[in-house]
Amino acid sequence: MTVIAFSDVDVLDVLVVAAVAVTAILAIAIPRRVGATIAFLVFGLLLALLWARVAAPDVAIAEAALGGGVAGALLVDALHRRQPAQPKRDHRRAVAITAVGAALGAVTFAALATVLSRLTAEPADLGPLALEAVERSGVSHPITAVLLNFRNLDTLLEIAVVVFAAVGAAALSRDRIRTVTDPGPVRRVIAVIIVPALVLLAAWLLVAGTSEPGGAFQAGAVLGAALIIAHLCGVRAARAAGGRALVLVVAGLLAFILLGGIGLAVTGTWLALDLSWAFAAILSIETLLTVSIGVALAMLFLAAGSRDDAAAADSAAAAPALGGAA
Amino acid sequence: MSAAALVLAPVFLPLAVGALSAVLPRRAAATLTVIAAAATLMVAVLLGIAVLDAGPVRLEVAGWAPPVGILLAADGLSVVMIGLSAIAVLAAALVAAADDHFAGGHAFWPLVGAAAAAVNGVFVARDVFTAFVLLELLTIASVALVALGGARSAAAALRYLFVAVTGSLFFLLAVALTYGHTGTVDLARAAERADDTVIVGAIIALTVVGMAAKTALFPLHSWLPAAHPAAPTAVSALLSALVIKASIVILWRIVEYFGPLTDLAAPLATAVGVAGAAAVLWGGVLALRRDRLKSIIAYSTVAQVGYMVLLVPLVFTASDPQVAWIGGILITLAHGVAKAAMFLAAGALAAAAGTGRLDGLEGTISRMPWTVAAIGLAGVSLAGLPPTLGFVGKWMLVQASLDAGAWWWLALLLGGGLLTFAYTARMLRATFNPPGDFSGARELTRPARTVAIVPLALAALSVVLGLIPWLLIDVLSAAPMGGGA
Amino acid sequence: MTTLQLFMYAGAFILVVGVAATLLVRDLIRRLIALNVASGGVMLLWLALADRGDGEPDPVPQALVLTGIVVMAAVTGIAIVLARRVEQLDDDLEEVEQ
Amino acid sequence: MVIVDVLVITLLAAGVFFVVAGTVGLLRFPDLASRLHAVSKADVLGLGLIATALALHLLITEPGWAAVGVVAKLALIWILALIGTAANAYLMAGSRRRAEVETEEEP
Repeated sequence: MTVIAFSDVDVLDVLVVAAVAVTAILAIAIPRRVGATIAFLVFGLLLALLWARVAAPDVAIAEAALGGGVAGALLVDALHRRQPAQPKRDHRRAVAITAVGAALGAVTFAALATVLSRLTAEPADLGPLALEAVERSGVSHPITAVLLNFRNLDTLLEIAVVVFAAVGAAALSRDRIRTVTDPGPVRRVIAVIIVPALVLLAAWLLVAGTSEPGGAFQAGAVLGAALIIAHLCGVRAARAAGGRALVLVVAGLLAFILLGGIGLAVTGTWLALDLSWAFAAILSIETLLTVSIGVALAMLFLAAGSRDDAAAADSAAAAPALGGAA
Repeated sequence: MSAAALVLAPVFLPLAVGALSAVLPRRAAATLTVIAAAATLMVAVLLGIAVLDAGPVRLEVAGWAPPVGILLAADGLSVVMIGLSAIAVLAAALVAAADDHFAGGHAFWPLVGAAAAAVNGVFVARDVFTAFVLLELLTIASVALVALGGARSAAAALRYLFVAVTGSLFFLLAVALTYGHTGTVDLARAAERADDTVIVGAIIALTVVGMAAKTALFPLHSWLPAAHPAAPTAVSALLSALVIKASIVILWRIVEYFGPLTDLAAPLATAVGVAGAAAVLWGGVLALRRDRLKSIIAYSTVAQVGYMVLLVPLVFTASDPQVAWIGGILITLAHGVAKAAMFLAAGALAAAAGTGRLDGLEGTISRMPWTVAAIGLAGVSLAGLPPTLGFVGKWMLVQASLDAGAWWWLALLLGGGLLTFAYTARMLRATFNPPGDFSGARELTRPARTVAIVPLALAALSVVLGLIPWLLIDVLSAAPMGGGA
Repeated sequence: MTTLQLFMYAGAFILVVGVAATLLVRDLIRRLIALNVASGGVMLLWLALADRGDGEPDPVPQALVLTGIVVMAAVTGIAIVLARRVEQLDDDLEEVEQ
Repeated sequence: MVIVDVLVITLLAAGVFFVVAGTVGLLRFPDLASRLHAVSKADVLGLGLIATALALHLLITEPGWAAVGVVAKLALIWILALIGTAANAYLMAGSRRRAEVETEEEP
C-alpha cells in the first residue's frame, strides 16, 4: 500500500469510523460489565450511522431495533446479576496475554488488509442483475425481493434459527419466567401508550417494507419490544398468551415451509412464487413471520431475564439439594 | 415431480417435523421424528438412484438461477451423507423414544429436527452464504441440545457456542471475500471467476480455521471432550456421528472448488494434514488415559477427525484424487455409524451400571453381552480392521498415500489404528467379570430392549457396509469430486 | 484511499479486535459483547463491498447482512440464557460450600 | 429570512447546550437521584428545542403539507421521548428506593 491519501475521504466519515473503532476497543477492554455494555450500545448506535452512510437504511433500522434494541436490552438485563469475581490472574501474566493477543491481532490485521487491498473497486455485476430482476419479484423494494423471493431459502432458514433459539431458550428456563403481578400506575400508563404505538409502528414497517426500507425483521423486532414491554407492565393478555407463545412462534416457520410446498405444487419448484400472486404471498408470509419473530424475540428476552428476589431465595433454599445431585 | 424436488426434501421434512414437535406431545413428536428419518433415508436412496442415472441433481430454489438465486445440488457425497444423517437420527430417536432419560427432555425432539435439517442442507448447499446460515442453525440446535444434559452441561454448551460462532464468523469473512472478489456467493460460479491466488488462498485459509474450530480439529479440539460427554446420550451420539460432519463437508467443498485455483492450497492442505496427524495421535493417547466411557469415546472422535481431514493433502498429491476422496468419505461415514453405535451402547451400559466410570462396569458383560459386543464391533470399524466399512475407507486412503509416495501418512494410519484398538480393548476389559468370579450375578437395571438393539444394529451395519462397499463407491464415483455440479 | 476502503479496513480491524477479545476475555457477558463487536466488523466489511461504484448498492449483500444481524440476535439470546445458568450454578455451589 | 435563521441557530445551540449539560450531569453527579434529575429534564428539553428548530427551518424553507407531516412526526418523537424518559426515571428511582429499603431492613 502506498501513502494513504485521505483526499477522497469525507472528514465526517473518518470521524465516525474512528469513533466506531474506539467504542469497539472500549467495549472489549473495559473490565466491568456495566461499562462494557454501555460502550457496546454506543458502538451499535454509531454502526447504524455508518449503515446509513453506505446506503443501507434497511440494515440501519434492523441494527437500531435488534442490535441496539433487543440485544442491548438482553445485555442490560444481564447487568442485574452480580458479576462473578474473576479468579485473580497474575498481573504479569495478564499483561503478557494481552501483549501476545495484540501482537497476533496486529499480524492478522496486516494479513487481512493485504488481502482486502487486492479486491477491485469495481462493483460486482450481481447488483445490477438483482435490481433488474426486482420487477419480476412481486414487490418493488429490492431487499424485500431478495429476502422473500430470490433468496427466500436463506430467510426461511434464518427464521428457523430464531424459532429454535426460542424453543431451546424456553426449554432451558422452564418455570423460571417471572410474571409481573403488580405493575403500579406508571407502568400501566406506559403499557397503554407505548405498546399500541409500537404495534402500529411494526405494522407500518411491515407494509411499507414491500416498497421501501422495512420488512418482517424490523417489524418483528419492534413487535418483540412491544411484547416485552407489555409483559413487564403486567398486561394480562401478554401473560395469558404465554402458554401459546410457542404455537405462534412455530406457526410462522410452518407457514413458510407450506408456502414452499405450494410453490412446488403450483410452479414445480420449491419456494417459487408466481408473479400473479407473489405480492399477496409475500405480504401474508411476512405478516406471519413478523408475529413469529416478535414472539420468539420476546421469549428469548424473558427466558434470559434475571430472576426476581423471591425466585433467588427459592433457589438458595434448593441449592443444597442441587449440590447433592451434582 | 422431478428428482430436483427431492433435493430440498431432506431439509424441509425434518424442519417441519421439528417445528411441529415443539408443540406436540412427546409420543407424537417421537413418532413423527422416526417417520421423517425413515422418509429421509428413502429420499437418499431415490437421490442415489438419480445420481447413478444422470449425475448430480441440481435445484435452483424458487426458480431463480445463480447468481441471483440459490443453487443446491446432490452428488454422491451429498447422497451418502444424507443417508448417514437419516440413520443416525433414526437410531438416536429410537433410543430417545424408548427412554426419556437418553433424550434429556421434550426439547430434544424439535432441536433434533432442526439439527437434521441443517446438516442435510449443508450436504446439498452449493451457495456459501446459505451454508453459513445452515451452520448457524446447526450451532443453535446443537448448543441447546448439549445444554439438555442438565445444569452442569451449561458451561460446556456455552464454551461450544463461543467456539462455533467464532468459527462461523471466520467462514462469513471467507464468504465476504468470495463475494468481494467474484461478485457471487455461488460456489461453482465463484470458482469459475476467481483468479487472484492470494485472495483464494485467504478464502481457503479462513475456511480451514473456522471449520477446524467447529469440527474440533487439533489444536482447536478442547471444547469437544467437554461438550459431547456432557450431553444426554442420544445427543452425544448425534453430535459425534453427525454434527461435526457438516463443518467437515464445508471444508471439503471449499477445497474441492477452490483448491485447484491457487498455489497456496498445497501448503495449506499439508498444514491440515499435519494437524490431522497430530489429532490422531493426541486424541488416541488421551482416550487411553480417560476413565469414563463417554470421555474415552469423545477423545476417540478427536482422533478420528484427524482421519477425516487426511484426504485434504492426499487429493493434491495422489495421481488419482478420486481414491483419496472416496476413501476419506467412506472413513467419515464409517465413523458416523460406528460412533453412534459406541455412544448409544456406552450410554446403555452406564445407565445399567449406574456409573460411566470404567471401574464401575465390572461384570456388565455377562448381563448385557450384546451391548458390549456393539462397542467391540464399532471399535473394530474405527480401528479400520476387516470386514468393516472403516477398513474399506482406510484401505483406500492407504492406496492414495502409497500412490502419492507419502509413506508417513501410511505409518500414521496404522499407528492410529493400534491406538483405537487399545482404547476399545480397555473399554471391553472393564466390562469383564472380576478374575475368579464366574457367577455373573451382578444385578443391573436392564434398559429397554430398543436401547440394546439399536447400537448392535448400527455396529452390524458397519460390517454389512464393509462387505458391500461397492454400493457406496458406485454412487460416489457416479459424480466425481471436483467435477462440478 | 476511498471512503469504502476506509470502511473495509475499519471492518477488518473491528473484526480482529472482537475475535481476539472473544478468545482472551474470561467474563461470559464481556465475551459475548466481544463476539457481537466482531460480527459488527464483518457486517461493515460486507456493506462496504456492497456499495462499491456509484450506482445503487447491491441489495443482495444488504439482505445477507440483515440475515446475519437477526442470527446474531438469536445467538446472543441463547448465550445469555446459558450464561445465566452457568453463573447461577456457580453461585449456588458457592453457597453450598459456605 | 435572516431573523428565522438566527432563531433556528439559537434554538439549536440552546438544544445542544441542554443535551450536553444533561450528559455532563449524568457523568459527573454523585448519586442516582441527581443523575436522573440531570438527564431526564435537560435531555428532553434539549431534544424539544432541537425538534422545534428543525420544524421551524422546514416550514420556512419548504412550506406545504409534506412539511406539516414531518413536523407532526417530530412532535410525536418528542412526546414519546418525553413519556419514555419520565417513565424510565420514575422506574429507576423506584427500583433504587426499594433496594435501599431492603438493605436497611436486612441488618
